[in-house]
Amino acid sequence: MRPDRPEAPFGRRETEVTDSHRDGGYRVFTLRDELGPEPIPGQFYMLANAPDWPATTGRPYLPRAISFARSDSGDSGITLDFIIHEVGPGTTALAGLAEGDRCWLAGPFGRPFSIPDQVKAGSHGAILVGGGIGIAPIAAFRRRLVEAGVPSRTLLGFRDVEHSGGIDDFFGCEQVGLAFEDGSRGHHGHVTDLLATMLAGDDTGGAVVYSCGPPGLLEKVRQMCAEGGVSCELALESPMACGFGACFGCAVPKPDGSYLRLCVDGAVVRGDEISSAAPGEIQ
Amino acid sequence: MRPDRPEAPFGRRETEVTDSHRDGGYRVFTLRDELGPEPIPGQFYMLANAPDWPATTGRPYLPRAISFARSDSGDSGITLDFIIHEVGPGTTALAGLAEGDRCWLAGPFGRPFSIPDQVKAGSHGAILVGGGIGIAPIAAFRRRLVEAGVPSRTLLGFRDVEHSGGIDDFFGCEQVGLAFEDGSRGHHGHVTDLLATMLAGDDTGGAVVYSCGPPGLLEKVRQMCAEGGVSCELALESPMACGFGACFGCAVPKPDGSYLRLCVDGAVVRGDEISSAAPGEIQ
Amino acid sequence: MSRLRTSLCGIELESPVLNGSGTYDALVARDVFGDPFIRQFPFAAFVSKTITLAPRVGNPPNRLWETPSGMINSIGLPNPGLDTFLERDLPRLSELPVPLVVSVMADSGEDFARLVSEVADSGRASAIELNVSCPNVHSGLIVGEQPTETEALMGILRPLTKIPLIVKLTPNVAAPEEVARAAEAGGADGISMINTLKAWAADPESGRSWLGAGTGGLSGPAVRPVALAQVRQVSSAVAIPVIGMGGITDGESAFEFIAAGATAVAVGTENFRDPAAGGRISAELERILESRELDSVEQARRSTLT
Amino acid sequence: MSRLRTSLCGIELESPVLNGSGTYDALVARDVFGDPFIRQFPFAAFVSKTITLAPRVGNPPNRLWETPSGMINSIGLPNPGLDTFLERDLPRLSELPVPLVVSVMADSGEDFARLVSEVADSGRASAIELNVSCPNVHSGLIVGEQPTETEALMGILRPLTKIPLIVKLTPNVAAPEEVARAAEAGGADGISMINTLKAWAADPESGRSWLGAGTGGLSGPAVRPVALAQVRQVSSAVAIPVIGMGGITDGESAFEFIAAGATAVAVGTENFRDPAAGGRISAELERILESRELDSVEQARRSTLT
Ligand SMILES: Cc1cc2nc3c(=O)[nH]c(=O)nc-3n(C[C@H](O)[C@H](O)[C@H](O)COP(=O)(O)OP(=O)(O)OC[C@H]3O[C@@H](n4cnc5c(N)ncnc54)[C@H](O)[C@@H]3O)c2cc1C
Ligand SMILES: Cc1cc2nc3c(=O)[nH]c(=O)nc-3n(C[C@H](O)[C@H](O)[C@H](O)COP(=O)(O)OP(=O)(O)OC[C@H]3O[C@@H](n4cnc5c(N)ncnc54)[C@H](O)[C@@H]3O)c2cc1C
Ligand SMILES: Cc1cc2nc3c(=O)[nH]c(=O)nc-3n(C[C@H](O)[C@H](O)[C@H](O)COP(=O)(O)O)c2cc1C
Ligand SMILES: Cc1cc2nc3c(=O)[nH]c(=O)nc-3n(C[C@H](O)[C@H](O)[C@H](O)COP(=O)(O)O)c2cc1C
Ligand code: FES
Ligand code: FES
Repeated sequence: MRPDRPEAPFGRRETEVTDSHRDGGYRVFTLRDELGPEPIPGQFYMLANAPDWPATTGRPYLPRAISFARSDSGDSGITLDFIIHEVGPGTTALAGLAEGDRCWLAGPFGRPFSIPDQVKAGSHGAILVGGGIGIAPIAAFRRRLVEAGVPSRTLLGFRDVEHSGGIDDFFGCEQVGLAFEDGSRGHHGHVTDLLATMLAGDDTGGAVVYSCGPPGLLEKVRQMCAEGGVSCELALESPMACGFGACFGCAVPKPDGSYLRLCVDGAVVRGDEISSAAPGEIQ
Repeated sequence: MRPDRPEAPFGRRETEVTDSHRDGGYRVFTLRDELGPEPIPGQFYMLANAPDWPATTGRPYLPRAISFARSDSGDSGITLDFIIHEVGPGTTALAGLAEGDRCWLAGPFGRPFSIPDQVKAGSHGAILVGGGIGIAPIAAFRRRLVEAGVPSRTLLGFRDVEHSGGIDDFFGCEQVGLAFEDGSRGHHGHVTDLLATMLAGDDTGGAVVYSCGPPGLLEKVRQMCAEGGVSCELALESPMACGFGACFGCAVPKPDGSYLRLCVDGAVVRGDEISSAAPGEIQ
Repeated sequence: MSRLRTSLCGIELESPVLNGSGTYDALVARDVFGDPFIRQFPFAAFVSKTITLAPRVGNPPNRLWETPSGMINSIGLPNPGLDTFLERDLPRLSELPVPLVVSVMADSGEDFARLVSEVADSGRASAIELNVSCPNVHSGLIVGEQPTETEALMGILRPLTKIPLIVKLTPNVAAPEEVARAAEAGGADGISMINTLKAWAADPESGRSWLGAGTGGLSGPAVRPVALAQVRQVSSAVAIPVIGMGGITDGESAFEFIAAGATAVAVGTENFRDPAAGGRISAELERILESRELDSVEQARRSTLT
Repeated sequence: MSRLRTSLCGIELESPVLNGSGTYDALVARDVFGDPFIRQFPFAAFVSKTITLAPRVGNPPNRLWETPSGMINSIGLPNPGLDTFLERDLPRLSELPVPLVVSVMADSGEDFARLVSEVADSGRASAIELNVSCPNVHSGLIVGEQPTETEALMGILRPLTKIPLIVKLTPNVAAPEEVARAAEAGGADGISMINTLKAWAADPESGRSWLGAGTGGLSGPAVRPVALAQVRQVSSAVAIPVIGMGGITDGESAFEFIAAGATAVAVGTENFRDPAAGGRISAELERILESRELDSVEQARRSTLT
């Protein structure tokens, strides 16, 4: 069963950046969206600094897909927080936005996370697994579960301190399990180690696993869940040109050899809807 | 006889913007060039905000040719003033530079103005005619003539106040003849009216006319000088991709039907070296 | 918007702005954006993605690569195949508030014939666009690269229907005007151009092909100067109308295509950056016509022809 | 710079980075920049602008138009003609610190033959580049668009000299690999590609042609994806080396051409933005080879071929 999703305002719109600050290795910035509906965790927006970007050598040219990490609706519209990991020209330009700047956005787009009961009738809890910049939709979803009174436990993994951020700001008020691959904080190793321990425990029966992070992590989670008979939802990434089903560029292989369009059939998918969460790595 | 020109440092280089302010309808900004030689009035630079510009839709892509309006050499290099008229994406980007920003530059390029004696042996004075943004090289040349002890008189013309600037800053200390097409200041009409009056006077024998401005103005000046038997040098414009003779894009028709390369054979040319200063307008 | 009214192959349009085939999924957009999408429908006619006889899943990822002022795609024409299209999609597409153009492609004259006659017989398409950028399974030649193949194909298809047949040209040829002339000689009602330019990108890590299909097609503002040259060349070679596209992003670039001789224009890649680009471009174009005191697109087109 | 050492058609080069013909005037640059230009000479070999038998003044302005991530030129091959070139320019060009490639063009086999033999006989050129993007005055066909014309031309020129003959391909064809194969069959020692893509721009005021010559050629980063596709196609079709160009701006984009199969690369439009681009790109390319632990350009090229 798919959760309802709000209709996105038709077209793109200009918004104001109301805050931007560094958080660990990431940049967190906030927009005020006066026109949009409240998005549902797992959804994303297509963002650009300007209708044509302030581009270097003609790139960035297309808008970039970014998940929201927090939304609040108030008198002057929806306030949206994004967490950015700078990996190329698009994310670098977005990270350069400062208070008072404008940002162009379309969305919210995509299929959001389902609450546990929608994934598996009668399920009584959620295990959230975020890796790296994948913590963004996990943060939004965790908050939603709290509001809905659904018990959840959160596990977050990072490569090292330079590749981490947002923990205190977005998860600080709650106990989270942390794993750092370089051992600088929390468990010394992978976040999937923590998940394995948790799944091996006897109090997880019926819990649904939700994950977002790098392809390797998602595929590991997918396989662990499949083996353990645990339902899971994964928020995937893929290159996206449009975000609203127009370009067919965001293909992700399905078990039957065909492809789903991640921007409309995802970005959140059930583990059994795809043939792999890391297809590039097994090519 | 062509004046010597300094060699330009090979390649392009990064400079610092040390000031930028609005002046009437124009923007004036200052760079500190630590590597370059002192340029000669009439020369120009190729400028870009960054190696790849901060471009919108892939334009500006090429650097833009801009004359310097003032140069001062000091301990920390050459200080260069530019006056910008915003007419498109390149000039708008340059006008957006603020103190502390970086600007990339190559040059100085091109053939500069000659002093009157070089144009016509024994000539005893100069009449400077600037129109619109064409006042930039005129300002630099006027200063040089003062230093060289060559008497000069200056005539400046503008369409209206919105299309004017730099008068007080670059010419304030000296008497200049002003013409505004809308009559808002000085003579109500064209700067060539002032030139006609001056050439009709009996004290201009042997003076050389120097002009920079829109094609129509330059062609008018060229014809007036040809008719009056007065020597003139004109600083022309044309689209330029490189500024150093590499692209052959800056062709200006010569009387013999061939073309000169404006960036190396100009941008300052003698009136009789070209077939028209406004070829587009008679095509 | 009366200044924008355009007659294209006998179809009356509110504006000359269409979409490029394969660059908009109107049915999904209806779900994503809701009623405002229908009320502010961005195009004056809707061109479907290219339909083939059998269903296609499309190419393996990666399918996208961003380039300076453009992008490469190797989507591979995923589509449900003719039967499902006719049953499931066509009825819904014909409910859109604008005329429908159905794009079809096949690798033989016989398959093309089935596509054209079944789409025409449905009575729901105002025109059919023939995507000829594909090899003919018999000759091995890409139909749209060969005037003779194009004319032969038109010889098969023209007798099948009276509704307008528009031939979509590939730009990867030395002389597009020869293919256009052949299409016209074979009875085509219009030419649509340009499709994407053959392009390649290296995987930044391995140096091998980034795209799953090896090569792909370049689109966006980067190709606009090439598209304009071809539209100009073709529109002066044939009497049938040309739908110009390739890197249109705004009214100004749409106007450039009209100046080059196009009767109508189509928006492709810009839709990805701005889902409402079609309507914006129509409005911008209207303001340009107004400021130039041109009463119609047709007048604009004629005013620049020498 | 030993990692960058490249052997091209038997010529030993310090690096694989050349200039594109017509995008650098080394004699003027020597005056403008003085000795540092010679000491830091930006290219491993210098390719002259294209020389014709008779002098040419070039096309009327406008000759330039900036496009998204690129530019259109309609320069029209201004050059002093063979005689003045041999007498006045060639001696000075041969004093440059790198091997010289002379680019020539003609509209008949006879004129091409005179150009090739006189340049070869001068003893000052390490190689000759044949610019075949021009119509043959006898057949009316553009030589470089026709495999047969190209092979026939090589049949005339090949016997005239032993120095390497490099054929510069036009990209405005459906199958550049067929022209390349014909050049190879006719005895060419190398292929150089791509020349510019046919392009047009409207005068923003009148809507008519902006360029004095009507149409022009597109270059710069906008064309890079097209150039890469063609270089890849050609280099897998012929055994002779390919000099790849089209939108190279940095070491990374130069590396992409090598990944696509090029033995050497050439920098064109980027020279206009950065007069020292050639040297910068060589240095950047060396760092890329280093970080990938590749000992040579040749090894890089082979490592990405599947
Ligand atoms: C649904 C969704 C949600 C996302 N949420 C977030 C988020 O909350 N925060 C966040 O920081 N990121 C998020 N991302 C990822 C983000 O969209 C990408 O990191 C971004 O698009 C990269 O753009 P760039 O210009 O910075 O980097 P690019 O230069 O585009 O490089 C990123 C990667 O793309 C590939 N690449 C390189 N060059 C090109 C090219 N020319 N064309 C195409 N691909 C290229 C390479 O594999 C490279 O590693 C999300 C992605 C999706 C699909
Ligand atoms: C030697 C020299 C010295 C100069 N000195 C100065 C100076 O001191 N101050 C100053 O403000 N300016 C100066 N200029 C003019 C300045 O270089 C141009 O105004 C600038 O290049 C315009 O760039 P743009 O991007 O702002 O405008 P563009 O968009 O490039 O438009 C400017 C004009 O160029 C044409 N044009 C429009 N689009 C294009 C396109 N895509 N490609 C090519 N042409 C196009 C049109 O005719 C338009 O009116 C000088 C020019 C030269 C040659
Ligand atoms: C993602 C994508 C998918 C496309 N699919 C099709 C298609 O199915 N059929 C077709 O005829 N053209 C297709 N095209 C080509 C476009 O219709 C158009 O001809 C081309 O992109 C140039 O226009 P643009 O630069 O505005 O995008 C596609 C283009 C893109 C970018
Ligand atoms: C201004 C200009 C002039 C050119 N002149 C010539 C020429 O004379 N002969 C030639 O073979 N190619 C000529 N070319 C093509 C270039 O050598 C090169 O093939 C093309 O520009 C693609 O490379 P780029 O994108 O790096 O510029 C010229 C290109 C430009 C931009
Ligand atoms: S991103 Fe365009 S269809 Fe999914
Ligand atoms: S601007 Fe390039 S030669 Fe003059």
